Amino acid sequence: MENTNFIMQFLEWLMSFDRKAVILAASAIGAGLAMIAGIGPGVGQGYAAGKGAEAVSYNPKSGRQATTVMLLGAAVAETSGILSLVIALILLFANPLVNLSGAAIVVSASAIGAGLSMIAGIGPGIGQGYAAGKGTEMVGKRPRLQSSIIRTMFLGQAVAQTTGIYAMIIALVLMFANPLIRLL
Amino acid sequence: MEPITGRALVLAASAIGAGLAMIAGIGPGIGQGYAAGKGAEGVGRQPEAQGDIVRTMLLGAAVAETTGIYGLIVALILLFANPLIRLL
Amino acid sequence: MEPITGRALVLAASAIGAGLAMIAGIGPGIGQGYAAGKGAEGVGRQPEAQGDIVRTMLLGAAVAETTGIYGLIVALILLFANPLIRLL
Amino acid sequence: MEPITGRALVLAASAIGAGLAMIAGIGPGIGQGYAAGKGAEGVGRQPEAQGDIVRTMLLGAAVAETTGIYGLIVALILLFANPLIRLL
Amino acid sequence: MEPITGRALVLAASAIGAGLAMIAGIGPGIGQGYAAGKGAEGVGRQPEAQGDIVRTMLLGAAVAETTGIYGLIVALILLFANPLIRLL
Amino acid sequence: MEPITGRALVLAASAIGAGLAMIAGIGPGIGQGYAAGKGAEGVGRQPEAQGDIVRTMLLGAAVAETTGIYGLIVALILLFANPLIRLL
Amino acid sequence: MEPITGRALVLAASAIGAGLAMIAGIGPGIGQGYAAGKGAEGVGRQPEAQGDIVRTMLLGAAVAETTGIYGLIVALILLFANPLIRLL
Amino acid sequence: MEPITGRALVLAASAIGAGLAMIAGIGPGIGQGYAAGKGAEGVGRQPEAQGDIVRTMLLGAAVAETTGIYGLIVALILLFANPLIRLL
Amino acid sequence: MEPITGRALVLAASAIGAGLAMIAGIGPGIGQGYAAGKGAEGVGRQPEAQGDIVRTMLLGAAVAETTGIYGLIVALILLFANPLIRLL
Amino acid sequence: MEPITGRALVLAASAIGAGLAMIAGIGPGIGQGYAAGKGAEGVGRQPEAQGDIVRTMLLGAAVAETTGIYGLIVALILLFANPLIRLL
Ligand code: NA
Ligand code: NA
Ligand code: NA
Ligand code: NA
Ligand code: NA
Ligand code: NA
Ligand code: NA
Ligand code: NA
Ligand code: NA
Ligand code: NA
Repeated sequence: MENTNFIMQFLEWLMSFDRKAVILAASAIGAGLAMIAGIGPGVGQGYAAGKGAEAVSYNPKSGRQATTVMLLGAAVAETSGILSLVIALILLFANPLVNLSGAAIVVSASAIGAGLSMIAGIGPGIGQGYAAGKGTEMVGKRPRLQSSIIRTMFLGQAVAQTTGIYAMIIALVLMFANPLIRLL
Repeated sequence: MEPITGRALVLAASAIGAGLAMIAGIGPGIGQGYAAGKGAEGVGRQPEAQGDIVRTMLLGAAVAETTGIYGLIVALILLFANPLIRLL
Repeated sequence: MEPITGRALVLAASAIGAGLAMIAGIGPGIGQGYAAGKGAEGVGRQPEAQGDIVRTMLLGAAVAETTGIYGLIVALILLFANPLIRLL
Repeated sequence: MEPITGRALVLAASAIGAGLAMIAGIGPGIGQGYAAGKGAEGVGRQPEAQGDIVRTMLLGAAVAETTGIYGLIVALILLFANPLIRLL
Repeated sequence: MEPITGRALVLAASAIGAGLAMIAGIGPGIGQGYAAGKGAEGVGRQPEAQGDIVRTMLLGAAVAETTGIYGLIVALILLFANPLIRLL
Repeated sequence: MEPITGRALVLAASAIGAGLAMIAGIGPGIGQGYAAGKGAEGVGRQPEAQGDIVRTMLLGAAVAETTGIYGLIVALILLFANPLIRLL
Repeated sequence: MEPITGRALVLAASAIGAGLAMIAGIGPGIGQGYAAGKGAEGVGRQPEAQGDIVRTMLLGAAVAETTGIYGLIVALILLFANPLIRLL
Repeated sequence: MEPITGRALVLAASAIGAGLAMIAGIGPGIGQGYAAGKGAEGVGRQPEAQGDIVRTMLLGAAVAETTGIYGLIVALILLFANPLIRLL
Repeated sequence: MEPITGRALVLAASAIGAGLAMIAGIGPGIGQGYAAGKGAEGVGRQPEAQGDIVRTMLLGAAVAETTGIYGLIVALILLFANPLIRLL
Repeated sequence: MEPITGRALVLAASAIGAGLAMIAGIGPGIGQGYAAGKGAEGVGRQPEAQGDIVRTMLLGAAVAETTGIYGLIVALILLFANPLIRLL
């Protein structure tokens, strides 16, 4: 039966493939999407780096201390980049979806959805990096206040992480505890 | 060769919709991080006002969280209480 | 073998549309976070004006929330009161 | 057995178009949040000018809202007064 | 059994095109919000120049609105005066 | 029973292309809004230089408008003087 | 009954490619607007250097325009001198 | 009745790839515009250093142009010297 | 007439996934450029601290590079050591 | 009648992947432009340190270029040394 409907033609074409192939293809795209989160730490840590260089130029004496704060803050800002990398590597090397039963299209879309979700990590990456930079700047200026500055910085960074955590939870749910295939 | 059902199509789109909704999380992440930085700066400049500064920072950050939560809620609805498949 | 109906296609697209609409939440997240930072900075500098500062910050943040709410409303309409399937 | 019709395709695309239109809301969210921050800062510095500051902030924020409203209107047209299906 | 026609395809794409065009609204939203913040700051600092400040802010904001309007016009053309279906 | 023709496909893609081209408008919106804010700030600080400030702001904003106009022109070409369907 | 040809597919993709290329215009719009703001600020502060300021602003803006022009050229090539269909 | 060939599919994807590559142009546009603004500001403040300022601005802007040129080159390769169709 | 295999589908998606992963490179580019600007500024301020300033700038930039490297690694895995096709 | 082969699908996806990879170029463009602006500012303020400033600016900009180069390399691999088609 020739179908004149191009949507049905496309879906039938997609379903003409081995089910594993469709899921793995979607996983490749999902892994790529997840990596986009890396924009965040890149921007944020670069800001911290600039503030570090600035702090050293203003107060060469407290430069070492400021650089330490820069590295601490930047380490926190790395979180979303690492989380995204982990999700991508799971999709590539320990794909939990490929052996999942249920409609292939739902499982495939879950891989892409997981990747999309991780893009949220851009936010915490930029924000925490900004906080790192400001912490660095202030420790350079007032080294004696280091502990209260760092404590405020970490507290704020923790708050800024939440949406990245939400995104990871959604990605993990889609990959490991998919509620959609139960609805099929 | 398993055919695609309408139910499967809706659920597949729900998985992608859930992922898209989470992208909202970029905003609170950037904004709250800015607040964190300004808080750390303020505490360094006026250590005596630390309590007020941190409280204002957290209040403002709570406000900035909402749209990230909205995105999470829509994603959870799509995943766990999908109202669309009931309309099929 | 139940084929895909037009109804299923519209509901699937609604799931994606709902996800897209939530992306608007990036804006209020960034903007309100900026306001939080400026509020914390101001409270540190003029603790005596804390009330005015926080009130202005919250007023401005309420204004900045609206487009995030619009996105949420459109998403909820698509999910719970879908007007498109009635047009089929 | 109701197949996918042209009508269904247009309505499905309308759901996605409505979601896309809401993304405009990122702009007013960021911009008005910036205004909120500057307003809070100004009120802290010149409490005596609070009225003028807040009024200017709100006036400017109203101007910044327009493109978010345009997006909302286009989305509501697509959802509730779809002119495209009349052209089928 | 009515298949999807070319007309339906063009109209569906027009719905998505209209949604995409509205995304331009991000720009004026951010820019005008920046102007609002700077206006509020300026009015707080030089209340005596309020008239000039607000007038310049609004003039600049009007200029910044144009590309948002262009996007709206293209969306309205696609929705209400679609020139493409006449070319079919 | 009129199937989808190549002509319909090109016109549908043109609708999406027109929508994409309008996204360029984000840039001038942000940039000109920045100029508006700086202009308002400057006029508040140096009211005696208002003429020069506003003239420079508008000159710079005119330069910043061009890529938004390019996007509009490409969209209008796709909608009203589509050169692609002549190549079919 | 004219089916979709390869020629039509290439031309359809060219319409979308042309729209995508215009998105480059976001950059010059933001950058040149920043230059406009800095120029207006500078002219207000050093009116005696207006000539130098404006000339530097325009020179820098001309440099910032190039990638927007590249995008326009690629779009016009796709629309008016499509080299891809000759390869079919 | 000429069906869609693999050659046509590759050429269509090349049109979209060329459009995507041009999006890189956002970066140099923003960056060089920032340099233009800083250059104009600097020239207003230190007119005697105009030569050095402009030369540094242009040198830095040349460096910032490269990724926009890379995008243009990849687009031109896809359009005029497509290496992929030779692999078919 | 060789039909498209599942292997081909996975490899095609891998090409797109590799391209998407590279987009992460936007971040380090912006951030390291900011560090470069601040480093240059700092060196102008305290030329005698040049060594320390540049070392801090490079250390921070190295940290900012990592997510760009992650993206590159995922892309190279998809292109040269594709683990997905082994699962077929 | 040559149908679409798996080879053609992989090559088409490679064209799109190459275009996507170039988007990374946004980052270095913004970052290096920021460095250019800061360099020009610094040279205007401390002309005697011009050599150190420009050298630091260029060193930092070189570091900021890398992710743009990574994107270019991945694109060139996809276009000229496609490893995926060898896996078919
Ligand atoms: Na958060
Ligand atoms: Na909020
Ligand atoms: Na609002
Ligand atoms: Na507006
Ligand atoms: Na404008
Ligand atoms: Na321009
Ligand atoms: Na340029
Ligand atoms: Na460059
Ligand atoms: Na990093
Ligand atoms: Na780099």
